[in-house]
Amino acid sequence: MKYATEFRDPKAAKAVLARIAAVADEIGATRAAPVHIMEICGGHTHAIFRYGLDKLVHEGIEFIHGPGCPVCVLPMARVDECVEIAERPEVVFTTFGDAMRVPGTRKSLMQAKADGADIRMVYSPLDALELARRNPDREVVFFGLGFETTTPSTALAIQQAAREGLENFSVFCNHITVPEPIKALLDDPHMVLDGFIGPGHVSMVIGTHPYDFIARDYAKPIAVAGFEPLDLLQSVLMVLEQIRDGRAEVENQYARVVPEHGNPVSLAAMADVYERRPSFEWRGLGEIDASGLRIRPVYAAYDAEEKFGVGYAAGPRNVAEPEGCACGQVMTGRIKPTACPQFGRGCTPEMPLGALMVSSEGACAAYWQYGGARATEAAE
Amino acid sequence: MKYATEFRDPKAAKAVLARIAAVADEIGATRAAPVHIMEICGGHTHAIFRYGLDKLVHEGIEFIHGPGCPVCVLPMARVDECVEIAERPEVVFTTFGDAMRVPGTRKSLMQAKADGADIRMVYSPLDALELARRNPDREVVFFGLGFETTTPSTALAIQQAAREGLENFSVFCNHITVPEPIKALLDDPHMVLDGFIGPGHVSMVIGTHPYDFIARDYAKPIAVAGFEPLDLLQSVLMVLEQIRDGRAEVENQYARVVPEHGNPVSLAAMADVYERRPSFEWRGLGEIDASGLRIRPVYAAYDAEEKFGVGYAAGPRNVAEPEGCACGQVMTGRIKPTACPQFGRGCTPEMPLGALMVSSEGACAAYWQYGGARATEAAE
Amino acid sequence: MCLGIPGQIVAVTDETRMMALAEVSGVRREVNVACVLDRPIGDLVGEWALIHVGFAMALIDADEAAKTLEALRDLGEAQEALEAMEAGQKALEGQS
Amino acid sequence: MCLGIPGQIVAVTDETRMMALAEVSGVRREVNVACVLDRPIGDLVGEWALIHVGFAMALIDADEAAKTLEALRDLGEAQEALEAMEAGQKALEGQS
Amino acid sequence: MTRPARLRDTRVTLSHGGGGRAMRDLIDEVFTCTFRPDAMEDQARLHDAALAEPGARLAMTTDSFVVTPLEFPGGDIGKLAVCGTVNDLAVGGARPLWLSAAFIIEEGTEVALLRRVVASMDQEARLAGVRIVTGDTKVVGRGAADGLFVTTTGVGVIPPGRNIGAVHIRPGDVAIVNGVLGDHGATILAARGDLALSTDLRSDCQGLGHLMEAVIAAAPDTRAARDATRGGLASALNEMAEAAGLGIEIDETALPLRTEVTGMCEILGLDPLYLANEGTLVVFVPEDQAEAALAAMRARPEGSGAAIIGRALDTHPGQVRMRTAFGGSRIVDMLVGEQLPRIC
Amino acid sequence: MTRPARLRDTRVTLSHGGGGRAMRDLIDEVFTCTFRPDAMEDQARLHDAALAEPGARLAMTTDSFVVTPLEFPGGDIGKLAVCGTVNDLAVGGARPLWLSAAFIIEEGTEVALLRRVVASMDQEARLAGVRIVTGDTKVVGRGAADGLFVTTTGVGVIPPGRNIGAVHIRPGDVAIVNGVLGDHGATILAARGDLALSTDLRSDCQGLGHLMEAVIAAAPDTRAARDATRGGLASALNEMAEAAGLGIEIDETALPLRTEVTGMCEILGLDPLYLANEGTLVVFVPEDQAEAALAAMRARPEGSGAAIIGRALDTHPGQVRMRTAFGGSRIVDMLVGEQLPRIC
Ligand code: SF4
Ligand code: SF4
Ligand SMILES: [Mg+2]
Ligand SMILES: [Mg+2]
Ligand SMILES: [Mg+2]
Ligand SMILES: [Mg+2]
Ligand SMILES: [Mg+2]
Ligand SMILES: [Mg+2]
Ligand SMILES: [Mg+2]
Ligand SMILES: [Mg+2]
Ligand SMILES: [Mg+2]
Ligand SMILES: [Mg+2]
Repeated sequence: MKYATEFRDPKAAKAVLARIAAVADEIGATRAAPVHIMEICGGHTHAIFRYGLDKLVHEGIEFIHGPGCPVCVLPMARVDECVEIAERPEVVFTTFGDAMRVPGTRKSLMQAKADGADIRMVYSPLDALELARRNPDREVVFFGLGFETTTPSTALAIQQAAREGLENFSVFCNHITVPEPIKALLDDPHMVLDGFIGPGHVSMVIGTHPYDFIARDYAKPIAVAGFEPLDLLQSVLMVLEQIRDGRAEVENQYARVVPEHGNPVSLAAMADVYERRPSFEWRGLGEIDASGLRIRPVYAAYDAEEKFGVGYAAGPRNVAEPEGCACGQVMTGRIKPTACPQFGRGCTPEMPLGALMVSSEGACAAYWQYGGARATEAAE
Repeated sequence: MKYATEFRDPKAAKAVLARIAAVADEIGATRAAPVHIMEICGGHTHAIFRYGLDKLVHEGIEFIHGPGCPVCVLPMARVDECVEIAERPEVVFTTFGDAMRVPGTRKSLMQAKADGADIRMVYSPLDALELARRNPDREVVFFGLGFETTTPSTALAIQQAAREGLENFSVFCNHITVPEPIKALLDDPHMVLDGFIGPGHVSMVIGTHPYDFIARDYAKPIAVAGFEPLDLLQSVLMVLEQIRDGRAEVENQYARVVPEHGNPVSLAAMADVYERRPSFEWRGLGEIDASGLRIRPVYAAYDAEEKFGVGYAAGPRNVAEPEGCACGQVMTGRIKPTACPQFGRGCTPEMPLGALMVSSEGACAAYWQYGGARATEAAE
Repeated sequence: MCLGIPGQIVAVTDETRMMALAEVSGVRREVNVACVLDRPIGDLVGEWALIHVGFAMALIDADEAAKTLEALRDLGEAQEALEAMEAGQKALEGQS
Repeated sequence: MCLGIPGQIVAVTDETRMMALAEVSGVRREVNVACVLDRPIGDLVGEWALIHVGFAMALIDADEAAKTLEALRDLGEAQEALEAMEAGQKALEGQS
Repeated sequence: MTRPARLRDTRVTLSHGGGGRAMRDLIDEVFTCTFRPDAMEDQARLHDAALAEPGARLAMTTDSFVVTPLEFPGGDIGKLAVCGTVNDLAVGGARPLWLSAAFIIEEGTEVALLRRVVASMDQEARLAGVRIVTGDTKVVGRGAADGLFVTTTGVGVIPPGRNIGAVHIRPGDVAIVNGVLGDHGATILAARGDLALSTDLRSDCQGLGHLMEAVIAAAPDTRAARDATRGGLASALNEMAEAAGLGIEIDETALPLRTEVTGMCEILGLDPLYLANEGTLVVFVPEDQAEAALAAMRARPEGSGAAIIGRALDTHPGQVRMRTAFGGSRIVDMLVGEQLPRIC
Repeated sequence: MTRPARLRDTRVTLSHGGGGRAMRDLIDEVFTCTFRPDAMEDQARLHDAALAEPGARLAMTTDSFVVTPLEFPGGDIGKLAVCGTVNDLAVGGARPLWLSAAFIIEEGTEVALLRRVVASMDQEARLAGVRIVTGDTKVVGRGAADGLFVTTTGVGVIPPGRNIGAVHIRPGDVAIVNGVLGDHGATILAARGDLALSTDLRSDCQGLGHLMEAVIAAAPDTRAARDATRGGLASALNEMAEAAGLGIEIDETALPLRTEVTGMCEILGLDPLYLANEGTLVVFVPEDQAEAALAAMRARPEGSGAAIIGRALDTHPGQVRMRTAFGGSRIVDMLVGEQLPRIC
């Protein structure tokens, strides 16, 4: 695979790992006093475990898993609303596979489907649009979920629906943005973070400037990174070198895909279709100002919140998180999944308490699936 | 079973059979020169074969099977219309089981169901009504089929739908009447008929007077009969005695169920809901004046012909009967099923050419199922 | 045509819609009794009716049924007498 | 988050709806190319794009990719040199 | 298996069919914990001395069960699936040994229902003296199956020298049934609810293995037997007449019928000879062993309603005729399709 | 059977399931005319000398097949149903002898499709050297099944002295697969059409009986084998590790994978280790017989892509680990449910 295989070369990795080790030693990072680098993006978390990078890098580097898994940060109340919409008899509820197993208060979408709701997994909002065209007598609702990477596709789908005058298509918009929660984390006096790996695919859309505040206001280094293992290692090295040099900059490791100013078409579509909500609730982080998007009134016909009178705008919804779960703390990198009292006990992939255990990008899922936890237990 | 078992007593039958034989001898009936008695009703045809009465009675009596099977007399075009209505995506087509296997030009309802049409068998028009109540988003169409026995039930169902204001229920009305085709048969110079067994359940609704013309105008005896074997045998005896005595009267063998003037509630409901069509097409008999019923304009909302623009009123529809079939002649008693060139060859219950081969009351089906044909072939 | 079966009305189920429970050999089904409602609906319980497509189409007249059976029985007796006579005659004529 | 995969645009399928066929290792799917339409749609054929949820979200810059790989290669060479140096030094110091 | 229960879903989801841990949990905690197969391999490894006897033959039969509703008076799909396959072995003279059971489960099916079905299979298997030795589960999406389908395959052994089959019927042989006809078919018709009929009927669903062994012991020259399932007694007899190349005559007055079944047939215009049974067989024995066979049947609960209903004849080969109660005679043909409720 | 064809319907209707003549016609003219069972009885009566050998055991296995679409590049549900059950017998060391086949058919299914499926079953059975000896058909209403489900049950014989099973795996034993992984799963994902992906992939669906015999001949101490169907190689290895009480380590760079499969996995965020196969097995042999086993596989077309992929270890019992191409190591756990296409 062009643009992928080259960035998985183990020989090149050896060199980068050696450089990382050298720089880490230079700045005195040790297992006891590690450098804390947060990979914001769940995709990066996934790659770290898939390639075993956490065990390959110098022991003085500790990855802190950030809140960049759009499924994991969704409060249970949002999942409950999905289920409610999906259970309406006229609705065909479409969603990415990622959201299927996320537990709601009563049930997950997977369970709602088993109970009879018409729920279909799609690969693209375009597939949901096509379903709407083919089923004019049904209400096709698309679960709009994700950060800035995914947001343009939903916006473009809504614009397309409007052009075609489709009346039975709407989006349940739960799109969120990356910079605001990062700011919230940086404002948290309990967090110890020495640098960041920035989400490359978000920057493909919004560019690198939205992270300027990290370097400028908080004096932390950040490298916007691709998703192949060499991309990640190179970014770690960039961050370490910034630390060593006393710099705090926004560097772009992923220049083959990320333009400095992002993608103008995507940005225009987002600006056309969405506006910021005053605030939005994040699991583990609480309400964060201006961190969520909603559909503009001019596109109200495509807004499932308007159509069905549910969702964030419909008013507060107090849904208690499951007892004893530490999802919020794991989500924000305060503790490792294994430190959650429920990990592997009350909470397993078969019967999850939190989305983190079933999302493919969830830290708990990664620890479970790739043995982050059990590998440590087993005798090697 | 009260009112049934008593009328199936073989000992009593022996006596009636002996009396029949005595009277038949008296009037000189022989196998070569038999008395021709038409049982108008397909139910009687069915009972004759089920109990083997044709072989039990004196050989000088020949049963001529009449046109009283509502499924058999329907031209193929009507079945085609049923299929067309049933194939509309919004329609739930409901029918008595009797009509399921009747061949249309393209397919039977059974085949249309296999091809995806939503077709359901019901026991009663009330069940169709209930389906309409439970499926407000579907159009429930009931196939109104049958003679005067069945007609009141459809009328009462339409009245009930009107009372409830049900908007998704309609009847595809193909109800027909008994006296008119009898008159047509009696007017046919080629028919040799010495007497009639009258359909008891039709008379339960319309009484016995509608048959007065048979005795009065055509000087033929008739006995309105019940459906148990003793009922039938007693009626045969009544007809024979009339012949012997030179009488031509309308006698009522089935007085336990048939009131002279019929059932006033049923008659009122029919008069309220239906009006006579100027004429209606019968398979094998062609157009017969005033022999069919249609729904009055005041109930047009419940008339599937109006709702879907199909049916007899929509204009003539020339559908050729299958080649080589003799359905019309068998239907009108001109020939026996075994004389049809297709019987057992091109036409079997598995792959019927005519309704007569698959209706439980069809003469061909009775000959096939109860061995009327093959019993003669087999060495005894 | 028109399969009809004697069933006994055993209970009223819905007076407004004129529905009652009919029983045929232990099998029960709700039927419409509009056509036989010549009396208060409750008084139909115990009556026998002719059931067709979920409607009680006629009440069965027990007297008439008895009369028909009587006629059949008479016929039987007449026939037996006749046969006895014939048998006697044959015996007289020496035909075993 | 946001699984994205490099794919090559191999054909235009619907100019009006801005749809083209993208191929990833022999697997083809129709994708929307609105976001990368910086030229006539036909000229996209042959380009590599980053595909996400059925949209081509960015064109992949071959030069930048080469530069990144170059930097990694340099790192590798530097490292080899370093190791060779260290090895030499160790040899000099008599440590096998 | 003392580990804590991991299956906490109340309904089956597609996850339970994915080949992963959820599937394993479902299989462990619903199926194998009851059936207790010997090993974890996906095949059973079996031995039975009777199979090695010279002249012994192995019998194998399979049936899929697709009944609606899944539970009904007198049984459920699991009981049917065990009895049906045990009976297909037994009527051929085989001693049932082992069953496999494959389950196709619709997404959304209640786990509690599965547990009841499995328990009922286990119970029937014990009664029949067979073991359920291997199995399979598949989960299909909502609307892709009607709740639950069960396919059982049975393996048994036919002892040396035992030859039971319709080709062995001889003219004069006597036909015996073990009980009333049509209970299962009538029960299911009523239980479906769409005809709005209610009755106190129960399915006759039962295993017939022990009954068959008793009959063979009492009538060593038992010719043939068949369970009168789909298509009813009429179809079973027609198949036997055809295979034997003989005629069969039955006597309407001898047919054991329950009043309610007759009633339902009258209402719907059906013929009880074509109604399905699930615990009713017809056996042909030589005339001089008929009373012994009848007595052996009647001595068992499954045969308490046994009756001689007819005999084989060398006239009208391949045909089944019935002397009617009324004194006539008619052909009892095979049905074409299924019997449809009718009004005329 | 030279009588004229009676089955003239082009689609199956409920009549074909009613137990009457229409059903007989369907069975005669679609199924038994191809499978040609020995007798008309509803059970097969079988004999095979190998079963009577002292120490021989009978193997029995069953699977229901529910694939959508019913026909796909490289196979159809019938081919799957024969290969799948033959393979379940073969991987346990049994020589497949007989199959039963039970069909659940949705009303409206094309008769021509049934004929194609039956022909493909017949062909696969011949290739595998097994006979389809008994069967069943059921017809369910529209929407009560997804076209066609096929359940096959297989009976085979395990020769005396042959003991193949995961419990026999020893540390140091070598794991070999016979070819590329995930072709079937990826083909089906694409063939369903709802993800709008197109590829030139074909299912790997094939019988593995002859291959297994070749492996056992070449590596007489073959320990265990498993076909990596639902849940893929990862699930098969996890089950074996658990049953053996050993660890298993595989090498990512050694896994045979087709480019298109990798591509589809990248697009949908799937892991090829969990994709289903239908003609791929993993076998454990002693280290000193590994090359012989590999050569024996490669000598056959079903094994031309064979590769050594890993080995059993006495560390981390019950766990499967993978050395990644990148030099790391990770646990390859069992999946929970099925793999879902994902975007993040
Ligand atoms: S183990 Fe479960 S409960 Fe604990 S943090 Fe992870 S997802 Fe939440
Ligand atoms: S045998 Fe067939 S074609 Fe001939 S009259 Fe009867 S139904 Fe018509
Ligand atoms: Mg069977
Ligand atoms: Mg059976
Ligand atoms: Mg299986
Ligand atoms: Mg269902
Ligand atoms: Mg009948
Ligand atoms: Mg199996
Ligand atoms: Mg298998
Ligand atoms: Mg069967
Ligand atoms: Mg379907
Ligand atoms: Mg994964």
